[in-house]
Amino acid sequence: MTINEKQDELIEEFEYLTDWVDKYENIIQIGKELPLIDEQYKQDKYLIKGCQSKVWLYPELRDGRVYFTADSDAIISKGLVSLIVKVLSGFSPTEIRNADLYFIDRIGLKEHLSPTRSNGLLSMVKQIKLYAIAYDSSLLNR
Amino acid sequence: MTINEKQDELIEEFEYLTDWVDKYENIIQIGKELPLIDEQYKQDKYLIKGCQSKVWLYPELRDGRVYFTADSDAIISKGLVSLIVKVLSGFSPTEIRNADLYFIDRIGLKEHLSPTRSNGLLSMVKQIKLYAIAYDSSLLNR
Amino acid sequence: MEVNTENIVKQFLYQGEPVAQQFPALHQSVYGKPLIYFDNAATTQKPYSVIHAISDYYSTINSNIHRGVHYLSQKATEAYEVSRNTVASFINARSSSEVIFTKGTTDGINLIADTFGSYAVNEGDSVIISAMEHHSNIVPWQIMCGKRGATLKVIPMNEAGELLMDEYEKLLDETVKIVAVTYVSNTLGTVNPVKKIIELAHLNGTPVLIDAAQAVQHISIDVQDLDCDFLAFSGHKMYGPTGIGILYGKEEWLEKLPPYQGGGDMIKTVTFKGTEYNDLPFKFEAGTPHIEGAITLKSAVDFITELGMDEISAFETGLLHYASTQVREIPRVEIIGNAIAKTSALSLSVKGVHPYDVGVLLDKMGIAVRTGHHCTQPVMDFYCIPGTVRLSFAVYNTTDEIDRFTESLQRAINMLV
Amino acid sequence: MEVNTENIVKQFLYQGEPVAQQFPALHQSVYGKPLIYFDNAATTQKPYSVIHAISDYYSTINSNIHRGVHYLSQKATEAYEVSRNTVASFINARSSSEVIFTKGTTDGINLIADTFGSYAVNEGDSVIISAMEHHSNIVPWQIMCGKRGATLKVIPMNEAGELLMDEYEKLLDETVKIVAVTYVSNTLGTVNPVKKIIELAHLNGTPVLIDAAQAVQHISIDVQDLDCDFLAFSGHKMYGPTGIGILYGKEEWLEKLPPYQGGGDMIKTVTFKGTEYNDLPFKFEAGTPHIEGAITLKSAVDFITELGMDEISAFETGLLHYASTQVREIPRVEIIGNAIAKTSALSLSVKGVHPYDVGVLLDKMGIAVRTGHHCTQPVMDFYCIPGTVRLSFAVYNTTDEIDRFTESLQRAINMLV
Ligand SMILES: Cc1ncc(COP(=O)(O)O)c(C=O)c1O
Ligand SMILES: Cc1ncc(COP(=O)(O)O)c(C=O)c1O
Repeated sequence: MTINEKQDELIEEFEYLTDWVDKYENIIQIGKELPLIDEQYKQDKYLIKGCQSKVWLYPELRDGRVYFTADSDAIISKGLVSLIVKVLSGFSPTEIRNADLYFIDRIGLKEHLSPTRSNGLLSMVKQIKLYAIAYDSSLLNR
Repeated sequence: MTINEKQDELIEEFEYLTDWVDKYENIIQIGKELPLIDEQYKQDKYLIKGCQSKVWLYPELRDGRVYFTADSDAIISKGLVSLIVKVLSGFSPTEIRNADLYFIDRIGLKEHLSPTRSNGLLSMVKQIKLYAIAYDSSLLNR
Repeated sequence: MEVNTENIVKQFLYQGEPVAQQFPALHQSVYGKPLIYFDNAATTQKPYSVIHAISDYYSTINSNIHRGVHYLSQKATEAYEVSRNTVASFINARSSSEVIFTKGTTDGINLIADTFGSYAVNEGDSVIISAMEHHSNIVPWQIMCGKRGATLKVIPMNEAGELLMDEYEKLLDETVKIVAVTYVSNTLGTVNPVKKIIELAHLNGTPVLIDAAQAVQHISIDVQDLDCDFLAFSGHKMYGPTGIGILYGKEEWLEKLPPYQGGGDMIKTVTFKGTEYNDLPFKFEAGTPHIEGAITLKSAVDFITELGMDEISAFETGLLHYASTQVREIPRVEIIGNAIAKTSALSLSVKGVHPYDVGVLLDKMGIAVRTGHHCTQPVMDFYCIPGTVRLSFAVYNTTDEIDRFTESLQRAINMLV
Repeated sequence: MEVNTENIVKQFLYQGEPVAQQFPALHQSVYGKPLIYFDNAATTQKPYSVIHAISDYYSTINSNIHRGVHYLSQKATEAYEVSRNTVASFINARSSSEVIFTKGTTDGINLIADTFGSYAVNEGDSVIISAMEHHSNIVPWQIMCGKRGATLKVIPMNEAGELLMDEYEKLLDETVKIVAVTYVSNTLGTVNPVKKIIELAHLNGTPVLIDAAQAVQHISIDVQDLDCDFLAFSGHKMYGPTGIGILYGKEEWLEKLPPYQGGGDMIKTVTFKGTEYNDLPFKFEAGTPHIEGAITLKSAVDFITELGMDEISAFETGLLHYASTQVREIPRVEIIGNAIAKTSALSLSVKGVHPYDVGVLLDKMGIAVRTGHHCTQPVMDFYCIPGTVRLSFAVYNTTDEIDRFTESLQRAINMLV
């Protein structure tokens, strides 16, 4: 599946959830599928800035693809990061940095992209793109 | 004539001037009747604060009555101070300090009593009352 | 604490109608649910009287003040000074020249921290604040102490969220140049014994600044009775417009302090050699002020006065007790801040649940609460929590809304654990 | 200077209608005469779009910003940041984090004077301003120089009201830490060669603050093209609400400067030990900002953009030329300020007549002009006059109004001499 196919799948999944509370119920569920970050990486270095809750995100490059693990102390933030990880994890740095994440708006989470500092979806996306750029330009090859 | 009779006279005089410009024409005329301050007293000491224009006011106690002379570099301010001098000059300190200057409102000059700092009618009245109080309590007997 | 919920007024009536009808913003749905606005400590909604006063101002007398001889300018100046007088009576200031228009509480506190700092604080001196201050009553003092080489001392509090007055007394020594404490805690709802705090400070010869941002809309304030030296609050938290606030200061202090900002209106004469400053209150109002805000703050004060501050206090305390009783019934919910004297703000912590999650879900159910540290990080550190879910009440809230809140909270918790 | 008054546009049309129709306050009588408002340099009137935007804000999304997860707070935050972006494009800032919401021009200049002073000015250093500055661009520098032991140097001007660039160059030495000049003189109407001023300062390694209070509503501004380091202006002089202004600063400077006020929103973390400041632009926006003002400033900018800044400039210059030509016909009247590059403000002096008298009589004839020193006392001292009668134009003024003005002025003079 491509990034866009993954996005479309999510859009379809959310389409039937007309009530906002149901949407969030689903986000919480998706959070449970998040590949969890190893406890040793729960450091400030991997903390995403701009969240009212704490979100840690850890990237790993394997065979030219980036895999993410993450966690949060808040369940909804965990759901949000899980959505993004679901869509972007396992792709090449180039694919990730070029990805247009239209699904966020389409499933009604655009509010989380506003430049408020109370939530961190925007920061999560930014951070992931920064990792991808760094890998892409071999700045962070290990 | 009492202070109030003088006020009533002025009120009557202005009553027939319905146009604002005519009122001010009259104020300018009245300014020409102002007993002018002696040049030697045109000092900061006799300057009234709070005017966009300069107004000098000089009090003199003779036989228990206060006489005022004044001047201004602006013609309308001169008219305004002249109105007040007309009403209050030649009375005893007690009469002056107790005077209720209702004519100002009645001839439509209330705006000049507002606490803005661009005009000085309020400051003129205050200063005259201060002089009267000072004479009354013999603080300023010469 | 057992509260008799029978006696609690369900809603505040104004001329026989629910007062909420005066507030247009309350009559909307968010996410398809009717809005319940419980974020009043952040900012209140505005009654029609204030909104209309703003439109009226801009449609009629809008003009720059103090300097113009023309009609509009005279009218605007008059309205501006009338509003100042209204505020002066509202807090019972001796004179309206003790009432300075600022941008808000933060601006007022910064003004005093900066000017008082230059005037009276030197190397080795100290400043006292309390453990429950808003960042706006911490950071200005930190900055000032940093500049002047002074120390910041903190009155500690107990678990209930009450200041330890014994400890306060011990902190009061000859190094203390000023005490700055909040009247009401925006996070815990604690009403501090400010009168006692002021009395003790004065025995030490120390002036006191009261942060009244969370008091002025809930409690009747008499600055002469309190005998505070400075007091600051914001218009937007008391049904008034944004961008305007009040700094009260005793005339003797304001006369002594150097000016804060320089500019038009705060001067008498300017030459390149030097400047003579204007009389109070203008000395502290540099530049064109927020004329609209200052003039229409009067409408907000009038609104409060018309409802009656005592009635407001009684009603809001009723709501607070009602809500406290209700939430105690919900498993896992704990009230943060259990002072005996409390008003209007109710902070909750839900065991095992992040406050952010609760806030997001309540929002989706149409209920606006605030989550986070509420600009009081040291309070969060004290309780070792990442934040709280805070409800804060205003006159237009109702017990029905609290009922819907408790149901929604229960539903959110069920989803989250 | 002979102006061809044939080509002058009589009034500005907006969608085929006189633009004045957009301004409710213009349609009133004072003292029984239809109002003519020529006091625009003090503050402009507001179009319906701005007034309605304010009512809308308070009737819908009113909420505190940046900290709330709830719907209203998100909406208000979004609108606040959208407005910042709009302003950033309007002045062509590199990034919206270079755009700081202030209380007004005076607040912005004080912010820089204070923080730049602490950062870069020491004993023996100097600051350059000009002979035609508004008090708001004099006093903050005087205060700062007083605190830091620095000297204030003044670029002189000629009789026409033009800065002497040669003298400026001579003043620029290694002691000069900052230059602060006005783009347009509020008294003389002079448009200063700020681009050249900035260029010369930069050759000396000195940053420049531009006071754009009287420029931003009349002249298209591109901060990148000007290459100014700081630029300040007020909302209320550009058809926007009171109590809001903009401080533009180059990111590299704003990053370096210490914060100005302390409080909520400008911090990342606070403990009693210390505080970590927030990123730009929030570092300089302490406390609850003037949310209404910031959000609705966008409507004012949109209004200007829709009319077109070039069209506005051309029209207003036309009015200025028309008025200048007309008043020259009146005996005793002299124009104060005869720079070649002028915009929108026309100061008059009447031989043997006090400006206050003229102002009072014009007011009674329904015409609002400003009289006095216009917060530029040094300019009055330069010309040895007690003040001027100043007309200042906005888009809604017309040549018919100027005709009525000249008749009225003639009548006033006849009464006064
Ligand atoms: C040139 C100039 N600078 C600064 C200011 C001060 O602006 P404000 O009073 O809005 O702070 C003004 C307006 O009075 C001005 O004309
Ligand atoms: C106790 C307290 N102090 C100060 C402030 C700061 O008020 P403002 O943001 O209006 O300046 C607030 C409000 O946030 C507060 O609750």
